[in-house]
Amino acid sequence: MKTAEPPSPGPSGLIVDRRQLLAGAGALGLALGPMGGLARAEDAPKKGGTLRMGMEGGSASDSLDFRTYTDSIHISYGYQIFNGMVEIAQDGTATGELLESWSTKPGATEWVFDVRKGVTFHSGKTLDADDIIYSLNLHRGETKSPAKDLLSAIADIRKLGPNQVGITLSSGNADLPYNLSDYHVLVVPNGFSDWSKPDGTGAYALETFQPGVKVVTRNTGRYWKPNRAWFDSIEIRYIPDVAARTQALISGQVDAVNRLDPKTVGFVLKSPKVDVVQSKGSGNRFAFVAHCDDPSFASNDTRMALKYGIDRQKIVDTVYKGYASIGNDTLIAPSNPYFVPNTPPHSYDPDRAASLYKKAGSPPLQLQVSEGAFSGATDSAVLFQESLKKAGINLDLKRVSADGYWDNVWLKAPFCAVYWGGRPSVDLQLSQTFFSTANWNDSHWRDPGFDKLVVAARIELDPAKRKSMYAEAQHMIADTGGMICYAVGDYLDGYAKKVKGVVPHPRYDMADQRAAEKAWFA
Amino acid sequence: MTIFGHKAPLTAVVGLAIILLNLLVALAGPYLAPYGETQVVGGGWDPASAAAWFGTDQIGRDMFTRLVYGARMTIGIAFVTTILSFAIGITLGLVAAVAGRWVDALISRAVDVVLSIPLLIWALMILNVLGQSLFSLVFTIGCLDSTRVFRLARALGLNLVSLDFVEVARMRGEGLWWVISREILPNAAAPLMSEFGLRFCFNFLFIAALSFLGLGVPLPYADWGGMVKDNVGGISFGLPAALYPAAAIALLTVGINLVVDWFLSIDARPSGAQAEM
Amino acid sequence: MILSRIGLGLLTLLVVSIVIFVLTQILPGDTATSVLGQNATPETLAAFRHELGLDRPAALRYLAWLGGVLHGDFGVALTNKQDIVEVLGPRFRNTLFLAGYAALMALPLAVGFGILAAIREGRLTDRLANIVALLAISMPEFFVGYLLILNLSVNHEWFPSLATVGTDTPFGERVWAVTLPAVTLTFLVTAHMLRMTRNSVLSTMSTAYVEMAFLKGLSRARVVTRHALPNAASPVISVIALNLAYLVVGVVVVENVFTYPGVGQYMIDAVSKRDVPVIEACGIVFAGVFITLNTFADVMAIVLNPRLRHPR
Amino acid sequence: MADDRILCLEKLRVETIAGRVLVDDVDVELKRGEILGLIGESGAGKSTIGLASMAYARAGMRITGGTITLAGTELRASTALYRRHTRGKSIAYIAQSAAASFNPGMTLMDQVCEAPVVHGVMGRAEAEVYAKKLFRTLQLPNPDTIGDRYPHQVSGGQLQRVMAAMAMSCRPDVIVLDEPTTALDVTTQIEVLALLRDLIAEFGTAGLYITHDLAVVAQIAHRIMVLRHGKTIECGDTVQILEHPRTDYCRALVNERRDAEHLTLSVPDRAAPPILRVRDVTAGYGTAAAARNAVAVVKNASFDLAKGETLAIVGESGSGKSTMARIVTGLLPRWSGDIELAGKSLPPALGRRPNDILRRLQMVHQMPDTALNPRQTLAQIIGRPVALFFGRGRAEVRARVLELLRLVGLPEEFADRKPGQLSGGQKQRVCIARALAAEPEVIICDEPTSALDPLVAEEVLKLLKGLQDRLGLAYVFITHDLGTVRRIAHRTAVMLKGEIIAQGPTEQIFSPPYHPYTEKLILSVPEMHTTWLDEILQKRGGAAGLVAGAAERPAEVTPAARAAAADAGAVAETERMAAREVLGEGRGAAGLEALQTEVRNLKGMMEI
Repeated sequence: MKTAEPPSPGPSGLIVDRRQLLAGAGALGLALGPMGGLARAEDAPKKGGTLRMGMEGGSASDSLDFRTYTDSIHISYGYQIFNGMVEIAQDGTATGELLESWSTKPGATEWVFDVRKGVTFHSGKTLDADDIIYSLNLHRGETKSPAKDLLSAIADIRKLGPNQVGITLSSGNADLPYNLSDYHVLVVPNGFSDWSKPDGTGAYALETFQPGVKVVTRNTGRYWKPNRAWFDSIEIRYIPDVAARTQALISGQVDAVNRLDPKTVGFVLKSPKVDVVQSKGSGNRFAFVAHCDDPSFASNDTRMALKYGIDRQKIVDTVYKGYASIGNDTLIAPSNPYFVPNTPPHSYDPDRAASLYKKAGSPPLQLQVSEGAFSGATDSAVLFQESLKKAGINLDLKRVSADGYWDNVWLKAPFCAVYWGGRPSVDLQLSQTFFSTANWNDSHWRDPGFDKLVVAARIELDPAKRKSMYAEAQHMIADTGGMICYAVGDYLDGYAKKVKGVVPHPRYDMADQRAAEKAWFA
Repeated sequence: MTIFGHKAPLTAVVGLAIILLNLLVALAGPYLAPYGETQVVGGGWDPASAAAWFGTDQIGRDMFTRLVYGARMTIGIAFVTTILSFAIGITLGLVAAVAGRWVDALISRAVDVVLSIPLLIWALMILNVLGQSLFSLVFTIGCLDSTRVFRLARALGLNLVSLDFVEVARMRGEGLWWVISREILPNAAAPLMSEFGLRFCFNFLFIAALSFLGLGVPLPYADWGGMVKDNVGGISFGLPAALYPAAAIALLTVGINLVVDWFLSIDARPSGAQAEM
Repeated sequence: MILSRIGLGLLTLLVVSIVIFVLTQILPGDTATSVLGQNATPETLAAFRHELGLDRPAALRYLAWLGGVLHGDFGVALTNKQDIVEVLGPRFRNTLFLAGYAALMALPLAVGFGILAAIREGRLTDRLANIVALLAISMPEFFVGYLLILNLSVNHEWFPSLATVGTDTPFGERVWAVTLPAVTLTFLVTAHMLRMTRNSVLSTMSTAYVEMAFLKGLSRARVVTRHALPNAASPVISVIALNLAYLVVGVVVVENVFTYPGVGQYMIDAVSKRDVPVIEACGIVFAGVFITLNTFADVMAIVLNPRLRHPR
Repeated sequence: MADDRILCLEKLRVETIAGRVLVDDVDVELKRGEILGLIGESGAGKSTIGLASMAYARAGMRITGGTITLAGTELRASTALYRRHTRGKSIAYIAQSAAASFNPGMTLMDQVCEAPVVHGVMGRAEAEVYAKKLFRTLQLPNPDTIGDRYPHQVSGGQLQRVMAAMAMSCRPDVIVLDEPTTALDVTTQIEVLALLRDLIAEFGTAGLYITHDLAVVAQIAHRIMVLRHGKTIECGDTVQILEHPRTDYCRALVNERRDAEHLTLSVPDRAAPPILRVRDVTAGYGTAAAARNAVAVVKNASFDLAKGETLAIVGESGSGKSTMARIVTGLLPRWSGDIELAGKSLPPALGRRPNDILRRLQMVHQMPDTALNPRQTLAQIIGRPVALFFGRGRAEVRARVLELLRLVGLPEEFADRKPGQLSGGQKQRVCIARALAAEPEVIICDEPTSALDPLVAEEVLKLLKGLQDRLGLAYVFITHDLGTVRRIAHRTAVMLKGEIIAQGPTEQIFSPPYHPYTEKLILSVPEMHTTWLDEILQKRGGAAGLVAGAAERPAEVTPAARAAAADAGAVAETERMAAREVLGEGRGAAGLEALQTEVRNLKGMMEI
């Protein structure tokens, strides 16, 4: 049996991508990018200190059960206490974590995973196949786990040996390792159930858990990963208010913060004590999504009118102060090698928008938006409305409550704001959102041809072929879909200068939410 | 010096001037504003310039224009909500005072229930149930605020009810409504009017607080509270944008209250502290 | 009489709990949907609801909850199974601490200047106090907060902008950390109490016995302190009670700005997660404080009234 | 010889801040040990002068001219500190309403000793001893302990005496007495009057005695000064003023009481069944249910009232006579007993009574100021009952209003004025007109004249009498003024502590054999000659009995206060009662003031 080539981003594509990023970064004069990162990586890491992180993305109702994770803080403490099965490397490839290595056969339905040896839980138990199987099963069958969908293709899990697991898929998927890299898919010992006393293989063990206030973990001192986990302890403070968070960083009350406000990041940079790390074009995808089966948006002309009628550049410049990349209406990030930059037609063109809109019979348009969808949503919407005005299109804005936005508006309102987080693989990114049958097909866009195409690409192991297939898929979405993904935000982390070893990561901010184990104090 | 008779002191004159100015701006808004309410004229938080006197807001709309339109929206909403809250509060309050112990106890307890939970949280819940719109916003604030008015109205009522002319009316067999509307209300007018001024101000502060939870007036209209919220992020970096709407609110509040104080002191006897000795 | 008061209070609490429960039921969405949020799928929802017991009829759930409370058990949070009392306890202490701190600053200011303003009615002092007070209340609380942060925490790093305190925070540090929010609250409530003190002192100043005191040749200070003030107390107290209640109940925004772990933010989070037991618990706590303070004020009013204190 | 002039006001001028002249170039001269009576109607400026003599002007007033020389020092020219030290020390003040002039929150002793201690006249201990001595001299019950009580715990008469003690606590040279007995019942008035006189004599203090009652001042003053509209009308020694008044105004004042014209009463028809029957009525504050903690204020009262008849109910404050009125009108539901109007039994509670009954039974209140809605015009006030009971059209109502105005002797153009623009007497006429508008058969008059100046009261009285003759009205006439009763009442009922202790034709009640209490009442009515007080005191055989009598007076506060203690909800009721009480004390605007205060307080309350 032969090991599968790392399917997604080939090295070449990656470097090109990085160069782009570097250029962009240089222009913005930020300390970031691999250069910045590597340069910093060179001065030797040393142990010690408490990393105080001020973060948004959690609340008083947070739980340690990784099946309830939804937001940054959860992911962060998740990766401190537990380990995933697969880790996404700096270059975006899937590399082994607790599953050390894997292999599959053509068709990508039969998989064999080797469980890493010599890893012990905080409780002292040694990791084996049963723990992996138990942990996987937490997301299968009758479960509340959001990862259920990711693993739905798994037909059967077998223990091949004390340190080997076999998995059979109902339908082939070359990206299975990427699915297993999902932040919900963490590992607990076999039979574990008391979530108030989490037992993981992570670098840090839980000390204090006060959701909505702070989470403190302490270094176990016996972490299995080499050159990781430098801090004695980690303290996450919940600071939901962005202004407060920024102040806390500048005035040195915390060492690291996430989600800086693009509007003020320029000022933060002026502070001598602070570095800003920007993950270019790999952040959240910001979109307005229309139901293709709603009378107002039934005609593709309307949808195209909206796509031409939105001044993406203006939004990126004013709302995100340039800390975002223009989106291509699919959800593929520009940092992704499979990203197909927009063909010119999708740039702002009021006249064309106007004519298309008339052609469509000028249906009434109402956009429901809330700051609860994502920060900058309302401002973007206002600018959207303005740019449509220039095309003589009248868009009615309805501000809805941030509270319960995802229950009451998203997937229900015919036209509303939505953000999509990055997915580890293009396949997930496309299939979870645009599959005719996907639960989260929030544009109600259904195209059998597209479905077929994606399924085919899923088992296609030749990168080149795969790339062209995904390109076609993206064009389908961009030209007929109901999603107006106008921008992909940059992740903006702030660090005290003394924090070293934090490099932008293609997946999540704060070094893929693993800053706790990756970074160190100079 | 005290204000005796209806002679307005300097403070009251200033107050009136401020109010008139605001009303003028609110009414003549579109003619005063150099740009459209939602028109984007520059980048976010551009500094003040000849083109934009107060600079621009977080997404590059002219701050001065927003302020002018904001006056209309803010004062408008605050006015309507206050009217509503007074309509409800006064009715309940006076009924409670006149109709006697049981009704009184009932309403008062109910009001206690409302008051004992943070207003913001009521607003949060109610607005979620009603869904967000100008109407529901006005309705919610109006109802919540009426509990405050209720307390005053009731207390005034209790005092007036004991006066002989009210007794006479009751002895005449006048209905509840007559006693309230003809005998009591006219005599409670002064304090209620002055209270009106206060609640008026608190209402647009409340709207500001709401915008902190992402609730507030519909987009893309300007309201001062919302504007403070939208631009407050810049404050920490010495960006003045949020100061303008905040100042506008403060100015109007002070103005109204100066007049209110004068209004009250007109029929209030000067206190013993004023005696010559 | 005190007893009947307590009875009424308990009744109010019960009603509050019912109202809250009904509201949470009317609210769109439930704990399952709000926790899973964007990740919700029909199956996962069903599973989660079953786990939370949300599939039982509402009335049953309420009665079950009420039963628990009557046995002093506020239950656990739906979202993270944490024991509500354990979480609420420290947060409530924080809220009280902040309120107390603010009150400690606000009360002397308000009463002191209120009296001063009353004595010097219509003079500069009076007007100044009045205007300043008005300015203070006319600014949105979060605005005041940010201004303070800008000046006292960014420009000069005298106080921290973060008021995150834990159970383990030593007292001194705690005071230092909570200063800014406390000052912000002081801004909010002082004005109101000040005007109240002034007004009610003034109204006693126009009574016959104060005139008599003057005619006995007493100094202004003595007249105010010995004759006017004691009789002006009870309305002032009721307003103070109202404000203290506000300091406890109405500080959600300030907690948010200074990321202070109080009950308000906890309740907001709970509402957005539809975590009914938590919402109920917070509601009860708030209502309890409110009712206690009001009752206290009423009792004081009666105690301070010599007619009732010394019956013939 | 300037030295024996202790107080001297020259060309005194007091104005309101608005500029209205209250006291117009008045000269007052007071020798050591002399008592000067200041007489005049309300608004004559007598109190203002009294205060001005302490160089004190109430808020909203200013002393704009003249000199105030006390013991040789001109006060207006001297420093504020000096003025302060003269007050209470060398010139003291006794106010009209003792109840209102004592700090409700301090014990009497604290308040009495305050001045001497502050002025350094004596130490606290010494001051207390002295105070007790004064209490004894003033014949206060248990003088050694009364100082530890609070104002509301002692009766009005006693309070007034404590205030006298307070005034004397520094042995001042001059004492200003501002209507010191007006708020008191006739019986109490005598004691206080006598004591004050002796006290002043004993200390050789000079006194400025301010009152509207010539008869009272006649007993105590060496000289009398008559004031009107802030000007001196006449000034002379007491006998001269009483015997040979020079000006018409004085003459009128003197005669008003002495030989008022006799009113011949119309004859009520006793043949017909009584229009109003009251049988064994008992009631008090707090509902019958709560009766255990509320004391009955009226007990088993019974009386009949024939058509066209006037029944006077007399008694001292607290005797329950006003409460009687409230029971009949249904404002205060009776606990037991029965009330019939024209043979039909009346439901206890107001709410249950049919309109027709409400119409036939009207009431005229004591305080016209509070009985009229200040925001309505007379046309509205008087027109409303017409419209309500007879549902006439606008024009008819208007016509009727004018007719009624004429009937009560007011010019038609008043129709569109508001009460604020009327004098006290005119207001009372409006109240009567309003009552008449309902074309009632019985009118209950609760002290309709006691808040009015003597001459005005006389007019109103004649009006009522005239109306009865013309319209055959029946009056229940509640008053404490026996003089009035004698003249207009067919029959009289005497109340004491809530019970009717004597009842019958007026002449019979007022001729021997008297009920002892009745006799005491009768003897207490001051008469217009300087020796009256002494004669009475002799008749009474010493003051001791009087004091005892005063001590046992019941008080109306108790039930309400108890009720309040029993149930918080009743606190409101207590307040209402308190307000009534104040009104009862004859401080007209009190109710509105209380409101004003409340407003000031509550205004703040809302600011969250």
